[in-house]
Amino acid sequence: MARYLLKKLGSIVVSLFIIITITFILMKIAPGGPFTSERKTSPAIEKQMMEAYGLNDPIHKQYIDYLIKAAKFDFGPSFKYDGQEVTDIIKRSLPYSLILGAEAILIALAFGVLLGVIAAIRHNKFADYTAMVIAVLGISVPSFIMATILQYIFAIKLQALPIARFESFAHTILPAIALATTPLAFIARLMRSSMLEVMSADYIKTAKSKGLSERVVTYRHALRNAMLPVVSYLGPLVVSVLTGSFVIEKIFGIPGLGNEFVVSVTNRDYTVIMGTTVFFSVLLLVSILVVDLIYGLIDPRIKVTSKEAGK
Amino acid sequence: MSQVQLRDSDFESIQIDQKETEKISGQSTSYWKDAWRRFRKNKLALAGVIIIILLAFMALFGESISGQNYRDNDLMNANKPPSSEHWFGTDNLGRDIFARTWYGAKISLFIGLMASLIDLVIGVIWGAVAGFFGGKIDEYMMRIADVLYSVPYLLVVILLMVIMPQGLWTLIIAMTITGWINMARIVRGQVMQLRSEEYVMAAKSLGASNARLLFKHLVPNTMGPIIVTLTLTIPSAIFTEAFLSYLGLGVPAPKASWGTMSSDALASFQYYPYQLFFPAFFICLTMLAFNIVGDGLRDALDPKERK
Amino acid sequence: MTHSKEKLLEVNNLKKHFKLNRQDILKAVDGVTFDIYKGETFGLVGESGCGKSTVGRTILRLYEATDGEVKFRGEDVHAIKSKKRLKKFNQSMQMIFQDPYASLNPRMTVKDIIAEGMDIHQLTKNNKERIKRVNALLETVGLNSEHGNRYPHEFSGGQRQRIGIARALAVNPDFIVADEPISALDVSIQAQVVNLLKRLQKEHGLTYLFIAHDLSMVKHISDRVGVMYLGKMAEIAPSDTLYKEPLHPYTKALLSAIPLPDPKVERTRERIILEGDLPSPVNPPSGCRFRTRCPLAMDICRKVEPQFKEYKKDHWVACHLYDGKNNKLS
Amino acid sequence: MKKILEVNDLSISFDTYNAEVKAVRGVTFHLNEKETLAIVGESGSGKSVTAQSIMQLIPMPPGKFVGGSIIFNGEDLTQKSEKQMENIRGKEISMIFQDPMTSLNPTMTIGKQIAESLIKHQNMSKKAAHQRGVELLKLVGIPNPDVRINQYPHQYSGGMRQRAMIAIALACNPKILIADEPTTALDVTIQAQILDLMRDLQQKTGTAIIMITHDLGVVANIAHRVAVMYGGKVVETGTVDEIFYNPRHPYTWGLLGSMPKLDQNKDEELQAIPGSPPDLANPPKGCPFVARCPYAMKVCKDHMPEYTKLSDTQKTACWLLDERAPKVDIPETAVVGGTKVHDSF
Repeated sequence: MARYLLKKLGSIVVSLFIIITITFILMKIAPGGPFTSERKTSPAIEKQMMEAYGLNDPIHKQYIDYLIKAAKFDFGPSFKYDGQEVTDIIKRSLPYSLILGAEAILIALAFGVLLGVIAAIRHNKFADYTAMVIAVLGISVPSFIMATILQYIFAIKLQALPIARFESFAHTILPAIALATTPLAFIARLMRSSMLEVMSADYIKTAKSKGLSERVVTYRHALRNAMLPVVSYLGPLVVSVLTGSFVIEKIFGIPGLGNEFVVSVTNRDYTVIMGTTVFFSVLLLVSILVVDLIYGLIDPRIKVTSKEAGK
Repeated sequence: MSQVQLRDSDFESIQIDQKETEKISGQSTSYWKDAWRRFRKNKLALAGVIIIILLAFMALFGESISGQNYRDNDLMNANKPPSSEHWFGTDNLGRDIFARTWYGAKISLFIGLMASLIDLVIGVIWGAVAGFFGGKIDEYMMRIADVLYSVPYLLVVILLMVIMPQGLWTLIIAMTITGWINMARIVRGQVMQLRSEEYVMAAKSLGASNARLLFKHLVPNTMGPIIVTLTLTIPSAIFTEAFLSYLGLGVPAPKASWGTMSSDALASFQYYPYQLFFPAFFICLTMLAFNIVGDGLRDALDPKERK
Repeated sequence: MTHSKEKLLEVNNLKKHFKLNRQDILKAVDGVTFDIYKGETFGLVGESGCGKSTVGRTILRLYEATDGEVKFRGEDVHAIKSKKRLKKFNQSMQMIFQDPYASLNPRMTVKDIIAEGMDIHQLTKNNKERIKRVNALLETVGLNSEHGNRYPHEFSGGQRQRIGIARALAVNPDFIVADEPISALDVSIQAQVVNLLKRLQKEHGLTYLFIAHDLSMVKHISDRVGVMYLGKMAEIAPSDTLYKEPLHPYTKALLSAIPLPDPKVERTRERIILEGDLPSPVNPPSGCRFRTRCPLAMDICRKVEPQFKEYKKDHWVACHLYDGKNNKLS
Repeated sequence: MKKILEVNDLSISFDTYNAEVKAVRGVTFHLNEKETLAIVGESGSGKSVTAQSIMQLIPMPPGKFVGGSIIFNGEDLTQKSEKQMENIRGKEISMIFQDPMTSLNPTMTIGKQIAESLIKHQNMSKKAAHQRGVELLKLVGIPNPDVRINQYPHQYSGGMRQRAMIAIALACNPKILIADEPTTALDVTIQAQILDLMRDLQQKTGTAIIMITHDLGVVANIAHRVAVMYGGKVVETGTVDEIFYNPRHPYTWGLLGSMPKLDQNKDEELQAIPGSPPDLANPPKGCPFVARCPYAMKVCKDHMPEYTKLSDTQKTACWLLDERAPKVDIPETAVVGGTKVHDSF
């Protein structure tokens, strides 16, 4: 297990290195310097600033500097906001995104699994069709449209929930639901097909032939095994919620990391763009690692599969 | 039991022609015929096909049906609700939303289709080569794909949109730069699995060349999953386009896509909800149609159901 | 025996190892030696995982050998480099597969499946001749021309297996590896296929390597039989001899394990029942590989690997019991 | 001998994509106490469906109960509710399946899988069930049972998994054990172990066994009585000696003839049954075997023969047994006996 972990960590480091390198190159070939924006700066000041940010150094030195700093999670100062470090921006905005993301993931998982299980148990019956209609609609309605619909119904028409900003738990409900819609629908479909497959497995027949009740067979034998594909979806789920947060935070006016990223993109604030990109990648890679670990815990076969693969 | 009167002659031996038992009744059905028959029974998926055809038709010819065009602005007539003159109403610059919707459809569908096709070509070649040759080649090719995959897709697209000049093709290229990986993975998995199937072994033992193995045996048998993946990539590309437009990274004005139209309408949707409704509705409808067609195809092409 | 003593195929110390990961190597075939004479059927039996299928596939170069050689008509098969020679070789050696459902391409018509070999080797001049030949082959295996335009999934298991045989015959091979061609079929269909294979052997002068785990069928079809255990050959003998006077304890146990369709015999039998399971071929036992399950294992079996030697004429065995000084049994 | 189970005129169909497949068409047989009944037939003959319908394990839909009864303990199992069946499954009647690889839950330890039925049917505590599980594993010949019980199925070999399956099935001392091709997926030497174990356990526990198989060798080895199925019907039934030494149905002859005898001359052809089994979506009106029967008569085509009682135990459904039919002797290829075996080192 320790070896496995080490190997995984190794590949994460390599991936990160490549990602940082690519973002660095992309930034360098991007049109326009960081200070050639609407704000008119005199050439002298610009030169001074280039000097201060180390932008006049030879390219390889800039690259190595950047690598070293990135390893220390130091992405330098924002080009657009004087005196703000990228790290500070991340620190400040991350909690909002974390709370929102965690809520969305919980909603997507809980309701997605529930919907999928109901659909599978009532296969080809009304509940199944209803669940799947909900799921297809969920996949077909983009999150930003969902967000607007939710705002319109619950905030404007019913006045039941706040329309924007992030001040209390009630504020988080609508954005979290909007963020959760697509992954929820996805999980529901995944869960349903996985559950159906498991329900037709031989060991379910064995369990039934022991005289176990339908309920015990479903929950003790089928559910756990059917969850495995959902667990492996956790990585993509994190991504989906992360990227979904770009628009959702914008629509709901939440000062989270996604919003910062979008703002930095519109401002062409390169250090912030790079910093958040690298940060998001770390988040993603770590969550994939965590998924691998969870998988190993619930599926006892996982340790031998590499050996049997040769057959 | 019914008591039948049997005569002695009933007990004469008969010669059964053994050829009879080898006979196969019914029409010979190829895989595609069979799949089509199954697909046809899926009413929902058929409805999806019809919707897609209608949408495509309107994208091609719909813009000028109402006698308006997408770019003329008429500030006197800004923000007018749907009427006999402006079927879907007008936007804040007084442009006809009906015409803009179908112009936007052209752009949105074009982007979706193009991006998916490019994904298809790169993905199939990459995946087939990696899966077919296996070993070191496969390892390196898939390592590259893995690294690209470990940056969230939308993030890559956004980054590229930032550094490249805005435009339709930029959008498409940005979307395909990591978009093909999914297709490549699916094709690789299929090819890997099929490569050890006995019928491929049989062709190999007959002395078939690699090209023959690939194009006569492996590729035709991966067509099913490829088509399904393709139909599900199109809605995700349309979604990505809308998403980017929403962030202000979409096609530049005066061009319009459903995404930019919804984005523009957002600011005032409390007052003019119809401006948001039409583009948003068609985004959802298109994605829905492609999704149910994709699902229908998956059911129809799934070899598991054929036994 | 009807066949001449001309060697068609010589397998010398053949090894095929699969690398599973950095540490583990699956020694599927680990030094196997045998000859097949022209016109005979050589049966190869053993339990799953003993490497018998790998032997068949390595002979045909579907796998590259790790070590050792396979000589076909005196020429080392694995040394063939030129594409043209290899193609020629592919034409003279063919294979029939185990799974009638997986061995036919579901997207091709039966006609195209059978004609594939002819197409690759350009054996027919025009389409008319191609069709004629396909129809003749269909007829040979008891099907008819109508079947040519259908797809594999429309056929039963037995019919599919016959299509597989027709495909192999299409290139006029001399030697056919039949890799468990009947294991997936029902008893009554097995007999059909076996009868067909025997008839074709007579008509076309074919030589077979018949791989199976069903010993009674192997005995029926084979002239000589080789018994494999964990990647090694345990015993080779003419099939009658093998059944009447098996030497290797494993062969004896294997024969004893087959239940016979004869209740009176079954009731009175004192069968030899082997303890335990097959060890892993990734990490086989030292010395003699069978020693962990052998009721007659001696000290030497753990230390020294027994040599594969000709104990009596045409009867080869790898067991320390027949080493001369240890020979307590005969 | 007391009858413990009676299946009367059972019919089961399946709705498939194209048609209704009549998998079981009026099957009648019984099982005596403490005996082993083999149901033999080729794939598609309906033997597995029959076995699973005794346990009421056929998923409906697509399965469809058409008619008949299954009498156990004087009660008709086909009329029982799901709840009532739960108290019979695993307690009164148990089942083991063909593929031990897929029949065990991969994410649950063997111990837990054994304990489940003990806890359910015998109200045992978890600890007691664990203890009993160790005993059961020992009983079925698994070495180091106290270690093995905490392992997962993938850590077992194929033969051991089937042993574990047997331990699960026998946990509550059922009256009937249904074994659906329990040795088909195993190697011969392992098959011999399992058959030996089953016979041994039957002597110890007195459980009656229904053995589903297509292998006549297995039948001869383990069965007391045999029912031969073809095309969804039982065509012949009798004691194992009657079926092997005095078979009267041409299909049974064909089955016996297609097995090579160990002392058979190599140049002799096997007596193969020509053709393929009937399509049960569209079954023949008369005898299901008519299309492949070398003795077929006009009457066979349209009329299903009734059973002719040949002895107290043997019944055969064939028109050849009608007095008006031509006399046919058992063909030589179907004569069994006198095989010499060498079962020593």
